Amino acid sequence: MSLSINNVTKRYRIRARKSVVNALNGITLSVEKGRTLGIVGESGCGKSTLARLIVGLEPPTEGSLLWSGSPLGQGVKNTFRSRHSKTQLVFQDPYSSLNPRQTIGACIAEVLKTHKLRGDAEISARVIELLAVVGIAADMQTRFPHQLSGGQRQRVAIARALAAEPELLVLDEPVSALDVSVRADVMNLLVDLKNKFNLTYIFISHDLSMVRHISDEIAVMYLGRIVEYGTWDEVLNNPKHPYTKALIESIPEHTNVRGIDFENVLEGEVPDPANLPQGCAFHQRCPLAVESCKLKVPELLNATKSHLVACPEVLK
Amino acid sequence: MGFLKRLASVLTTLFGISVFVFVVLRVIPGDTITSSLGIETGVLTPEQIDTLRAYYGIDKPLVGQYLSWMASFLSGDLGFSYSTGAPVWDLTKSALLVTMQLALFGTILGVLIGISIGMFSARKPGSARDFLGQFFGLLALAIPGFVLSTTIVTVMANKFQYFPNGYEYMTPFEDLSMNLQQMLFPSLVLGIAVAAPIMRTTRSALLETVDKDFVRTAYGKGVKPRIVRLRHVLRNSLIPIVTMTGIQFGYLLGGAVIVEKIFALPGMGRQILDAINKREYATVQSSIMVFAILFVTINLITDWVYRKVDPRIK
Amino acid sequence: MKTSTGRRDWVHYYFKSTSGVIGLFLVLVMVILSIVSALNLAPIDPLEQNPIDALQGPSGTYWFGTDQFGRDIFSRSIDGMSRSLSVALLSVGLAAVVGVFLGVVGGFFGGWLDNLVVRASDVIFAFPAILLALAIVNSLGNSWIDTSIAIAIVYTPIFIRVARGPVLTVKEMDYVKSVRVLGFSTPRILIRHVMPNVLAPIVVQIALSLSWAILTESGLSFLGLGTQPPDASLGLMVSEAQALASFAWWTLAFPSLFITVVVVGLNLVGDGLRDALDPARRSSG
Amino acid sequence: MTNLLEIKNLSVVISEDKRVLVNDVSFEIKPGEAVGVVGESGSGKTLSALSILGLLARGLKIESGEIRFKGADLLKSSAEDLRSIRGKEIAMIYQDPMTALNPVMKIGEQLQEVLDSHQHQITDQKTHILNGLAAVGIADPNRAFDSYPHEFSGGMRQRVMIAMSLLLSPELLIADEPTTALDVTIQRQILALVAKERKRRNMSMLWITHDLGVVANLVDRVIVMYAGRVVETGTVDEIFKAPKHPYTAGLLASLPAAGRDRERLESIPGVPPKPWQVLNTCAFAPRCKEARDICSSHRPELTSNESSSVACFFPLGVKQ
Repeated sequence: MSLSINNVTKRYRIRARKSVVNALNGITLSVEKGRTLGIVGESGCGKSTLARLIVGLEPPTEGSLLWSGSPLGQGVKNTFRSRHSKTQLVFQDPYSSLNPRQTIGACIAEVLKTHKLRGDAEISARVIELLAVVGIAADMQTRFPHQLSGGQRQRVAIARALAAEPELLVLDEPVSALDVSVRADVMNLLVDLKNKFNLTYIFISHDLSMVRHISDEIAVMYLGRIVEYGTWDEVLNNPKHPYTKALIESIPEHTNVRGIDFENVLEGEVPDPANLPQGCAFHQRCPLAVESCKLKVPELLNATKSHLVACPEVLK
Repeated sequence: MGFLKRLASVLTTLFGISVFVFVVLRVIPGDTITSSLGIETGVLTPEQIDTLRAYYGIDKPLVGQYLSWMASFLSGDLGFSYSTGAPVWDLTKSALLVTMQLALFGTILGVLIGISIGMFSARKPGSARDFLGQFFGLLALAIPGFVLSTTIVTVMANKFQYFPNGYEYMTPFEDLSMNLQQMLFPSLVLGIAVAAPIMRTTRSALLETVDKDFVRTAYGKGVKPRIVRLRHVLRNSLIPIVTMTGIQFGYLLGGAVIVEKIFALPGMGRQILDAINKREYATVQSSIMVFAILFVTINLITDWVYRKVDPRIK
Repeated sequence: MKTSTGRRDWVHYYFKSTSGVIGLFLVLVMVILSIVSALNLAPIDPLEQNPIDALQGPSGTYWFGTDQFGRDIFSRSIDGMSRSLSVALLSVGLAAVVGVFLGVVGGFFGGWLDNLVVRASDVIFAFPAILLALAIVNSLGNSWIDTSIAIAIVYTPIFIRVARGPVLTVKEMDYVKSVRVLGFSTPRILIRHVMPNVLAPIVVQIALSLSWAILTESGLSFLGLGTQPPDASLGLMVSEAQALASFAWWTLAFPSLFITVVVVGLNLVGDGLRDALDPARRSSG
Repeated sequence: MTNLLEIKNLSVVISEDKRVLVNDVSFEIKPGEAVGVVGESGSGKTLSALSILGLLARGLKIESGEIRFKGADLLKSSAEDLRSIRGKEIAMIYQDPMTALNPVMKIGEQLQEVLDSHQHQITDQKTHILNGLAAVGIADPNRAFDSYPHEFSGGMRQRVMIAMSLLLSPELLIADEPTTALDVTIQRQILALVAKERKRRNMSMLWITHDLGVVANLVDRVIVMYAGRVVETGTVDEIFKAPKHPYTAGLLASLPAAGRDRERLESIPGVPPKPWQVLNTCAFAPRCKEARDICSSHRPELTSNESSSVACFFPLGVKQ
């Protein structure tokens, strides 16, 4: 069992500007069952679009997404239910991901009832069990979301996703909106749940330190394309692509006082996704750029067997 | 949105309006001849009825009727008044002037009163002055125009023996002083009605803008409080105020129907009302269409002002 | 952190506002008077003429005085109020049901359907309300149901807008996306997750629209459309008072007061509800 | 050396019900020094900073305390005196560059406003503004001058804000999480820009953030806040290499970092309390591994020791 994303492209037509945005461009990825794929990139790189495609909120423009061989992304009506229950999504902002007018118990029970995952008699016991799994006491189930802290709400959102008994969990910036001192707790919970339920994770974040912590493999995205892919060790300890390197160098580490290099800063802004430059989208900011970078979009090529890089210059 | 696109959307709306007017005024009431001539139909010979039917175009199928109405409307032929025999367009021209003058004065008064009281209220939310301002807003909203007009007429005419609207209506070109006196009370009634929602919008827009980050930035860089209020707070609050003014203009045109009747002004509203009472459908239909075009034009102007006030809209 | 259940919070909050309570009181008084009239419990028959008592000032017998036919103005006022309220309730009820349905469906599904709904409401918006009502009443007839239908048509687009805007916002909220990912059916999502969160502005709009409907109804009857003599209607009474007010002030004052009081009351209720139902306005906790 | 800014026993409350949000906060900034204030949401770090310039939102007020700038208490000075300090001697940049600029005014006008509001010796004002824009890395200052804020990206707007704050060479720059809303590569550009300008002008700086990584790389001295109080202060090396308060230590240990165990993070149980709930006890006691009885019955005061201070009955690394 595995997730395979084959040559997926997503285009949006922006009517007001009469332009087309390529949010995703020929993404090919696969995740083995039980692994965690980290996806890292800055705003506009397409990581959240990819998340929506994987859980079926939107269909891809081209390409296919398969979970153990059967289509995920395309809206096949008769498999609607099974498709949705196998992949679930946890959103970034726990303040907006729960219906404000539903108690947290009702919100989890609704999933069980709608999909008939438990008989009527067992529902309340199951709700309590799911809340316990994420560390929420049973007497909290009559509370409304606004009566909980951010960390508690995120736990409820995770419990609700688990209620659907998913095999693949897409985590879109699950701790970024939380207070620093409660992030570690939620991260530990995610690791525990993965082991306990044998889940597969796709962990999406702009925060490289969190991605580094939890991922087995890492894909680095820039403007709708994967620029580097490999095991976490390869990508973070031996980065090849100049963008990956800049990203790693840009993280201010608290373990390295005054360690950040303010002299060699990656200059320039991320180009407008609706108006991408010819060739490699990174060439205008790249210290290694040569003439050929302006002409042709670089392909992902093997640096080692498991390590792929979309930059011919560093592979020379 | 480009200008062409905007224009296309306006034309679609106007098309919809014309269909709507046609349906409401011609299809729903049924046979125009019988309803407009009422019991007199019986005295007409079949030939006369056919001639009239052909004249009104109602011997054709509905689509044909619509098309012939539109064709003559667009060529400036708004039909003839049954009672006077005068072309509707000739009546409309002078009536339109009256209504537009009334609407313009009413809007100006309404905006001035509304913004001033709104600013007066918002200076100190929750205070006595705020209460006073809001109380005025509520009363202005709740007292119907016809009550206010009737009261003014009664008090002015009987207690002060002053009632310029009792004399024959004067256009501004004939007798400007008389015209302005005749416009004073009707404009004031409309202005007060329009002022209420503008006051409320102004107050809430000001209160919302005061808490915006950029206002804090302005104070933080040492700009004088008076300048912050005018240049940052008021200027940003203008956006919803402009929108509300545009919306109110429509209300004002409606209010004109009642005010023109009470103050005996020969405007569009009274023309439509008279036509309804005399069952002159051609006049009603064409006048309402003219009204709608006027309204859509005002919306276009509002839109243009809106773009001037807010550079973010392209 | 509060431990109350949140659901009834807004009732509590509403009654904390003085103006909201005053508004509710004014509306309730008018509603009770209307019911009294509708049940024929008025002290004097509103249609009964007593020429001997014509144009009497307010007194113990005739609380609000009498008109030129000697009819009791108090009884006629509450009769008119009950007629106004009936028209307002029916018209706003119709407008709210149709408008909210079209707005929610259009906003949620988008596409050509939404386009059509928005275009159609633009068309109706392009008319001044009273003028449109005038034209429709003129076509339909003068009964109170005809008047209600006319006013309903005028106010339907407002409900379309009020419902559609929040639906567009709520549709993009993460909690609606997450129930889509959970595979819930579209009717369930609409009824259980979208509707409860767009209800607040609709409820407020109902209160405000009732007040506008009363103003429109009385405006129409003032112009001679809608309720016909000898039946009582507040607008008609003001219209008749035009000729009488200079020597019989009560003929103008009391019907006018009734309209103003009920409109003020409904507006205060609307504002109170707006504050009570908007969590952002009471988020000091 | 005399202090440029001295905050003494500052308390901020909600006017309506007097709930305390900032509780008895004191710290100081020396001339030329860069101080970082670290804390989570609700710790009172931003409110403390806004109090300095009297920019607290409606509904909040300063209950007690002193804010001395070059010796004079800003809380006692007249509105006009405070205004003449804002933007000239103390400037501020804010968290969200998308909303901090007036959307209906051109960028040039908004910079010009700073010069118009204060007395200064600058003669060629337009050139001064254009130079200021160029100095923060805006490629075409002439075009930027006539543009509206919405025509710029978040990073560029933050550069404009920085140019605006530096126009009159203030002695103190207060920065309220100015890079939180930005992407990491853009954050690094802004941090580098601020570090460079600060050095060049020998300007003091107060940098508010929840990001310990930013603080470790940018400032000289750190103030750690928790639930409305200062719990620890020290030089950047002291705080990051030998934290004394269990909260600081716990926070540092909970963050994933290069070379750390990837399986488990050291987590702090529970959630931060509201400041008004913990006025007379140690706010961190319910979540603290070291807590004893006294911690939940008495309030530990901030006690100084040379360059550092800590508000804890049982500070780490100190023999009891």
